[in-house]
Amino acid sequence: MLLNKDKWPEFVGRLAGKKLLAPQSGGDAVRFAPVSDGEVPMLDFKNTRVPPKQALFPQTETMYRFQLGTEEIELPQLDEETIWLGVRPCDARAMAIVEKLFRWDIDDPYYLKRRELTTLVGLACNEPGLNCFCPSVGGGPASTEGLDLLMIDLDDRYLLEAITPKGEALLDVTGDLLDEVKADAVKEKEKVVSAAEKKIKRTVDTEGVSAGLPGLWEDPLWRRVSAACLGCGTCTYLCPTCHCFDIQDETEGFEARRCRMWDSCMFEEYTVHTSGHNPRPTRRERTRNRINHKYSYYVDKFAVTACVGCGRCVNLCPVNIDIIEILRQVKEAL
Amino acid sequence: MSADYEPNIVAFLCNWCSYAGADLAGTSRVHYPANVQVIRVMCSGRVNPLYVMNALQQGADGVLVSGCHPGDCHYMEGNFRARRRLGMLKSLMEFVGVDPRRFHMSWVSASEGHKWKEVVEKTVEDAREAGPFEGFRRQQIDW
Amino acid sequence: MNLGQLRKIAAEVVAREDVKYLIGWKQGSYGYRIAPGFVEDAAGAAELIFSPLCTANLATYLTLVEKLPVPRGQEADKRKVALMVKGCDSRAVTQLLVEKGIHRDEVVVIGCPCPGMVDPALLTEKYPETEETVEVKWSGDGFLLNRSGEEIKVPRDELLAEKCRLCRYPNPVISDILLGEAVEPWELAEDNGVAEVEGKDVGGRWDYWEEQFAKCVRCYSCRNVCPLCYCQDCILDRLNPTWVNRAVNFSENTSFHIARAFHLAGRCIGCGECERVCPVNIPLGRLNRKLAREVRDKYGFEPGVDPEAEPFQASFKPDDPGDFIL
Amino acid sequence: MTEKPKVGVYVCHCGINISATVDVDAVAEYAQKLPNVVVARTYSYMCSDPGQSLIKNDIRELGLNRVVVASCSPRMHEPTFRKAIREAGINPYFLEMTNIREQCSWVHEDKEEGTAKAKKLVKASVAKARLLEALESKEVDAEPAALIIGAGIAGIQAALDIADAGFKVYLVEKTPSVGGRMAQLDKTFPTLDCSACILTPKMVDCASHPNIELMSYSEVEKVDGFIGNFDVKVRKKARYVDFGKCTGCGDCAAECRVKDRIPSEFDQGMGKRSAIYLPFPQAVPAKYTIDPESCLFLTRGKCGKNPKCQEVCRAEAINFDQEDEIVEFKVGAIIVATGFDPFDASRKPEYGYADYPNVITGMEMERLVSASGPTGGKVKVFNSEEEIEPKEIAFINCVGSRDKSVGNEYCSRVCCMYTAKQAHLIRDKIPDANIRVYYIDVRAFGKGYEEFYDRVRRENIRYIRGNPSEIFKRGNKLVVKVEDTLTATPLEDEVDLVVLGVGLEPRADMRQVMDLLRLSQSPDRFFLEAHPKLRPVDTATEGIFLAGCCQGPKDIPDTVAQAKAAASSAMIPLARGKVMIGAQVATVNEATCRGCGFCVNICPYTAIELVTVNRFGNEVEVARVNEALCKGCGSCSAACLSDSIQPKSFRDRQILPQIAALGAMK
Amino acid sequence: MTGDNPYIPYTATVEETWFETGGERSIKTFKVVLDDETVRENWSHRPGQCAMIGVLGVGESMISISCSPTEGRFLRFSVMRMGKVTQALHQLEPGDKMMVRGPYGSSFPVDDWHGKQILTIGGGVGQAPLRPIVEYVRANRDQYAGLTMIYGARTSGDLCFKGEFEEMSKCDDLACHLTIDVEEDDWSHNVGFVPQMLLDLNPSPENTIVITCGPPIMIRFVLENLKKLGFADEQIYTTLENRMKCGIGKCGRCNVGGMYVCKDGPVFSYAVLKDIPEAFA
Ligand SMILES: Cc1cc2nc3c(=O)[nH]c(=O)nc-3n(C[C@H](O)[C@H](O)[C@H](O)COP(=O)(O)OP(=O)(O)OC[C@H]3O[C@@H](n4cnc5c(N)ncnc54)[C@H](O)[C@@H]3O)c2cc1C
Ligand SMILES: Cc1cc2nc3c(=O)[nH]c(=O)nc-3n(C[C@H](O)[C@H](O)[C@H](O)COP(=O)(O)OP(=O)(O)OC[C@H]3O[C@@H](n4cnc5c(N)ncnc54)[C@H](O)[C@@H]3O)c2cc1C
Ligand code: SF4
Ligand code: SF4
Ligand code: SF4
Ligand code: SF4
Ligand code: SF4
Ligand code: SF4
Repeated sequence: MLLNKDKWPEFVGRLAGKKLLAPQSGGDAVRFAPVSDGEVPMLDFKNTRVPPKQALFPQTETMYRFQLGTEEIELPQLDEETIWLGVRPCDARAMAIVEKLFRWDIDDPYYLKRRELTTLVGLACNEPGLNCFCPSVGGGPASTEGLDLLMIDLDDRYLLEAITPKGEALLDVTGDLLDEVKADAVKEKEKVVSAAEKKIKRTVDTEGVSAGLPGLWEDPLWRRVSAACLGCGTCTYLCPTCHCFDIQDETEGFEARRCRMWDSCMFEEYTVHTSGHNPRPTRRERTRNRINHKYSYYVDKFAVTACVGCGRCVNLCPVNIDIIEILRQVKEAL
Repeated sequence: MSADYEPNIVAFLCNWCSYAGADLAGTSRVHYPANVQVIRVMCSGRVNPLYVMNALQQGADGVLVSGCHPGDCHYMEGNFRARRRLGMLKSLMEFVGVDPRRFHMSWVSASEGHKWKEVVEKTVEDAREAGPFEGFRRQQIDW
Repeated sequence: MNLGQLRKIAAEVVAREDVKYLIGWKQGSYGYRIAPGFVEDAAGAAELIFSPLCTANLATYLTLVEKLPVPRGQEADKRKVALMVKGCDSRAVTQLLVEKGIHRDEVVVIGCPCPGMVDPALLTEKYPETEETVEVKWSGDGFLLNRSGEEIKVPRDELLAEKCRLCRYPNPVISDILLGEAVEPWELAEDNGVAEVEGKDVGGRWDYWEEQFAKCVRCYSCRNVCPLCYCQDCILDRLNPTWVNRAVNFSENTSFHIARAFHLAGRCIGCGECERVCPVNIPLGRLNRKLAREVRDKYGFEPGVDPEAEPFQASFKPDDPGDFIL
Repeated sequence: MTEKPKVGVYVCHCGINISATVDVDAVAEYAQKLPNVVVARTYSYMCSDPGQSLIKNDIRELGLNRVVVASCSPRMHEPTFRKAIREAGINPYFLEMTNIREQCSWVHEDKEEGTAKAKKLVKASVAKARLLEALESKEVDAEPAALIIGAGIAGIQAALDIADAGFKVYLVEKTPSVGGRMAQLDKTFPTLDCSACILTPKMVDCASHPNIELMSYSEVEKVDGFIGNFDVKVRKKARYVDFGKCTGCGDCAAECRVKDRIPSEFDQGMGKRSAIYLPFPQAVPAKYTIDPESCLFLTRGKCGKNPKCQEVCRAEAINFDQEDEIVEFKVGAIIVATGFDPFDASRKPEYGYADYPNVITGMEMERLVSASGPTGGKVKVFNSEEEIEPKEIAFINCVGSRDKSVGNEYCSRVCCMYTAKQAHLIRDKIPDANIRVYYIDVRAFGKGYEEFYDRVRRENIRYIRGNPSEIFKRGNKLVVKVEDTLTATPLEDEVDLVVLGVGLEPRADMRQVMDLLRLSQSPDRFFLEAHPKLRPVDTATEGIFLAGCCQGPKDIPDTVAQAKAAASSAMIPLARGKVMIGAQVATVNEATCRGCGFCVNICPYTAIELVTVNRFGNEVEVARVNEALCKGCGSCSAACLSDSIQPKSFRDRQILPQIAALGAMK
Repeated sequence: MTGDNPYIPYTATVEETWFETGGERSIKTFKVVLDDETVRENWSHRPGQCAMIGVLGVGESMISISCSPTEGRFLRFSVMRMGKVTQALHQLEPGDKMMVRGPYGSSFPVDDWHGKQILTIGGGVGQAPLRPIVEYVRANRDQYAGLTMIYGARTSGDLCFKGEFEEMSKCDDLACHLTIDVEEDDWSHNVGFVPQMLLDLNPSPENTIVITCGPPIMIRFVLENLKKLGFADEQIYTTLENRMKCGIGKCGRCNVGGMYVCKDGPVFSYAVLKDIPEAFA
């Protein structure tokens, strides 16, 4: 369906009643924030610093509450339906990829419940960022995986493609604002998408990486690429596919909760045994694990790379540890 | 802010001067508001400035740290050290937007029961004016 | 500075028996990026550069090395680390010496007098980053960009990094080898950032920081990059006792930032790294600079200039200000 | 702490002292519900025997391992309850007291408010009590011996007192003889006793006392350890004279090739001595010493054909091969009595001390009037070339004291009086002299001092109030330029002799002693006492005491009084034979300590040092606390960024829950 | 959601506790019974599996279940006091509540081992996951050819389950070999390190399965020595103890290479483990 941009405010208005989040620029860093009633978010940004993985995997999630001294456990209410507007295809793909893990073997109730309650409305990238390399890892600027609805900006109108019933439901409630898609729009879409793909410059050939990584276990490249690492959480916290978490009990007087929060395999403490022994004692092992996890272990387990090429870790690593560059070096070493 | 709002104040007192001064206020039956709860430490120098932050976060509306007058410290210089640290903390908190009326420091000697009363009154009054400090509360968050 | 000289000296230094490696700056993987370079041989030395993009403070690596258990019968490697420093970085080294984070005989300090760095954010805003590497140089009273062969001259004021506008020590305060000529310190700019916050009333300041702190994802980059945050076990993510819960929300974030800023009072040397690395652009420098100014104005103390100084937080003067005391 | 905390809470009525304003039953009822609380009770007087028994029974019967007593101030009864629970078999430090009397019932009127506050306080106490740890105070043996550094009158007196009490004393004196400054004095105010007459017997006693090991011409090199257990290392400097053989006959000095060429320290450089010398006739020990700096043989390797002294010494005591000797011993207490230096008058160039021979200091005057002095007690000065007996004599007070320009703001306390004394002595020797004293204020505060001052003034000695601005030479006379501030008249006073009433200053080499013993200075640069009023002879370090002028200027009576005080304080651990090491001390978590040394700088008792430890093959520095020195103030802890050093019983992990308890409930 | 929320623990009551060893890092054993009857009936674990046990308000720790399902409808945990959680656990006394979720992880394939000779080699608290095998084999004696146990610790005070060995040594086809690192008075068993004792006993690899568990350094040398004795990788089993939070393969930190110790482990055959580079880091 097509939505004329002048009807955009009305379209957004129709979504009222559910919690709506969209990218907004706070200072110079764009981030997802709740849209208040009557506000019309403009989707004129590249991508948010912090990925929308928080939609399904909040940075801190209360798993359950209890009173100290009792064993009665109370679960949090998870029932608010939310719509995330303007999710980039890579980030949506990431959510689909992570979902595989949260569904594997034992279901993770929190992630899946949130997925159920959340409608992800995507926006294809007409202007990919400098470090976007989604095509190298199986995605693309208009990829639909993980989305409920995809919007493609065709200058004066949006092309809306429902991917799931949830997406269709959205089109239903806004049907009167939409026009049928005609051939020109389809053509235009193709043009826009292929133009976008062409704008992606920093690509890397990942062929054979997954199979080859185990053989590079002791390769000197790991020391080289990790020497400058600060061991901060930037690359992992901001990565849409990173999903590790820590579980902690927090108390306040007699009130307490058990909650989980993002954790990062780049932190030294992450793997330290209580005895003080650390199986990944230096940044070399930690960096190696991060790359292996994304490009090898995850592929082995779920047949998909746990990197969607969003480029965040490249953009934001304070010391220019550049996954694209690492992959190039891996390729070279193969 | 409700009219009958009673601020909750946590005070850190050094064992040798201020705690003794507060005891003296008691022995002299000096009356003062009941809003101040005292935590006894050996020296005002023991007070980690982050206690102040922590107390505010954990539900205090005001914090008081009190020690011996300069030169009277039982451990010679603990109060000088407290003064520097807490002075810095005060500047920082003000800069971050914590109402300066929420944090006070005082010198109260073992013979100053009356001064203790005044300090308590001032601290309570200031915290009352500043109002409940809900913004920073730990238990309020995402619970 | 003459790159040839830099590389030659670097090669000489790494060739020394008693030097483990040298840490300097090298061209990054694309665009304006600069990467820390760990140089062990002449080939590595040939990659070193010093340009207006070398903002990173490499002193942090002095304390970041993991000390792995040394196998029985072996000796710990006690060779020195050579480090390239700008003025601000050298203050970090000095402060580390004061705090015994390192010892003088463990480092070879290669000083680079610094005419001022470019603010990468301002730069990309004006001249968007490209996948090709871009060379930036000092040229007269400004910066010279070489973008795909095209030379662009930009006046210094347009791009100068904030920390450099406020820098009092463009020349290294400590060094074993000094590269090039000392630069003339320049006139200090007003600290508009701090002034902006100070201009607000107490409530306004709280609102301002609430907005900022709420953004924080607690990636700990700001702490990890800080050359003076080198505790083995930082209290900000310690569990027993817990000062700051690991939950990420405004309340805990505020504690985190108050504690971090406080820990750096009288220690922060103003290299601006925390602010640079923050992925969500929290103006952390304002907190640190505010405290640094208090420390300077009220206590007459400047960290990181005298390796023999008593640490600010571990000293006092009988006449320290006490006007706030009841 | 592995066991599960089982807390008993005991709320005291204190008659009606508490129960009138606090509903104690409600508090106990509330406490009963707190986590880990096994029992909560009230009683009319908790501190009474039945009250204590209540607690003790519960400990035995209910297996309590933590006790919270909510009653009066811990400053009152903490020891009582500690003792009680120890008797019942649990560690005395498993006690937490809640002050609901002095800081609650007595200061609040409203019973509801009082009760609410008491509940909160109890809650906080329970929160902390759960986390208390068992502590042991240790007792260690104390060495029954004392070290005294400096053998002026202070050191001598302290040594005699301690030795008389039956303890061993090591008395270490830097110079070849004991006696200090007092030995240089002629007569002493206000009684005008002859200094030598009252001092010499004490000096001799000192040398002959069986309990005193006198080490003259020696210096302390190193002191380690803590009260009761100091390890001391002393360097006995080579005298080049065999101590056992020398009879003190003096033949050597009489024959020395540089005889009468070396300025005598004792005579303030006005008299001369040989390279081998006895500092003064009454010196103790009466043994000769070769000054290695002026001895020809020792400096040039050659003294005539053979060193003269060696030739003449019939006892064959001269031994040029002698070397410094190091002796080590252990003591339980240390007294520092290193005295003072007179102010160096050349630091006030306007008085021309360095330029004019007839401008002298009070110290020089002492030697000049002394019958054993360089002039045999005749007061004469060089006025340019000729030696004259001065008739016009001016004294100037407060030279180098009460003077910011030289950094000495303090009053030296003896100058007014010794000036008066010297004026009097001169009046005796030169009855027709014209004597005036320029002063700012006259301070005659001691016993008999004002009377003495009055007497001197009546001896036709003029006191002119004014602080001379300059002294210069006019012909054969010195001109003192001054304004008489009482009459506001500027004066130019022509005199033959100016005596500068120089003040007292810390010893030039006191830094060494400070480093040796890790002592501190007060703003006047003398050694800092632990408390200016209540512990004036103690230092911050337990077991180290101060006596005499090293702590601040004082006269002989005060010096002796302080020496006796220091002696009696030092004897406490020696007499007990044991010292207690506090239990509530700081400890370091070496795993997290980053070795920054902040704590080392902070600890006022120098209880912390950095040590190098091996962490899996890597050398790292960490802080370590000497428990015997630590007083548990916790100041170190508040400065430790990584929270690695913590005072026991006041650890962060004990205090933070207390804060949480007080904050959480409104 | 409670029912199918895998993060929600069951409550259990501590029935009995005792200390196996003393000292700073003491080991305390808990015998606990799940409170809910259905849960108790449905609970089934196999030797080698573990459970997340904890105290509400403090946290959870992964602990091996140190009893065999054949012993009865209760659970046993032997917990070494290490940090925050284990300290809180140590404070539990009979009657107190413990939170338990599980059982988690892989188990020893005891049913595939029928007819074989079983050799367990344990060190310190590493005996905890081995004990269920011993008990299981004892309960199903007829199905196994025999059992040899080698168990060592630094001192006799550091040996777990001491009381049980006496009884065990009485069974004729169960061999129980104890060793401690250094000589002690009143010690009648072997003195020396576990790997050396293994060499000394010189067990035949034939028809034998070896299970070893203990500190990393011991495991390393035991593996070396087993090779020397001619054991094949497939005959050797061990367990790993990586740090973990969720226990169900979500939280990420326990991986060795592509394996999650909580799901694919903690029991691994050496044949699998030897190719995982991180396993012996
Ligand atoms: C000019 C003048 C006149 C005075 N007249 C009077 C008077 O009439 N009446 C009166 O009451 N007071 C008088 N006083 C004051 C009197 O001199 C002092 O009170 C007294 O001498 C102080 O004794 P003390 O033992 O403290 O110090 P000191 O006499 O200075 O003795 C200190 C001793 O310690 C030794 N020593 C120093 N450092 C070391 C070291 N590192 N190791 C070993 N030994 C060391 C010194 O060699 C010396 O022997 C006068 C003072 C002056 C300056
Ligand atoms: C499969 C398996 C079986 C185990 N079996 C036993 C056993 O039978 N007996 C026994 O005494 N110990 C066993 N352990 C080790 C035990 O889990 C840790 O000693 C314990 O978690 C330490 O927790 P703590 O809170 O006391 O320590 P802290 O250091 O305070 O730990 C803090 C947090 O880190 C986590 N953590 C730290 N180290 C580990 C670790 N090694 N594994 C998991 N989480 C960790 C804890 O969950 C806790 O929340 C086993 C571990 C695993 C993985
Ligand atoms: S790779 Fe970069 S972002 Fe990631 S931890 Fe290292 S320094 Fe931080
Ligand atoms: S690894 Fe980097 S590029 Fe890949 S998805 Fe994560 S943040 Fe994006
Ligand atoms: S770098 Fe920024 S986001 Fe990360 S912890 Fe620091 S302030 Fe927070
Ligand atoms: S924030 Fe404080 S505790 Fe943490 S690393 Fe920095 S200085 Fe150390
Ligand atoms: S202050 Fe703390 S970190 Fe620094 S040396 Fe002392 S104990 Fe160690
Ligand atoms: S507690 Fe006080 S006395 Fe003890 S080591 Fe710390 S600073 Fe020194």
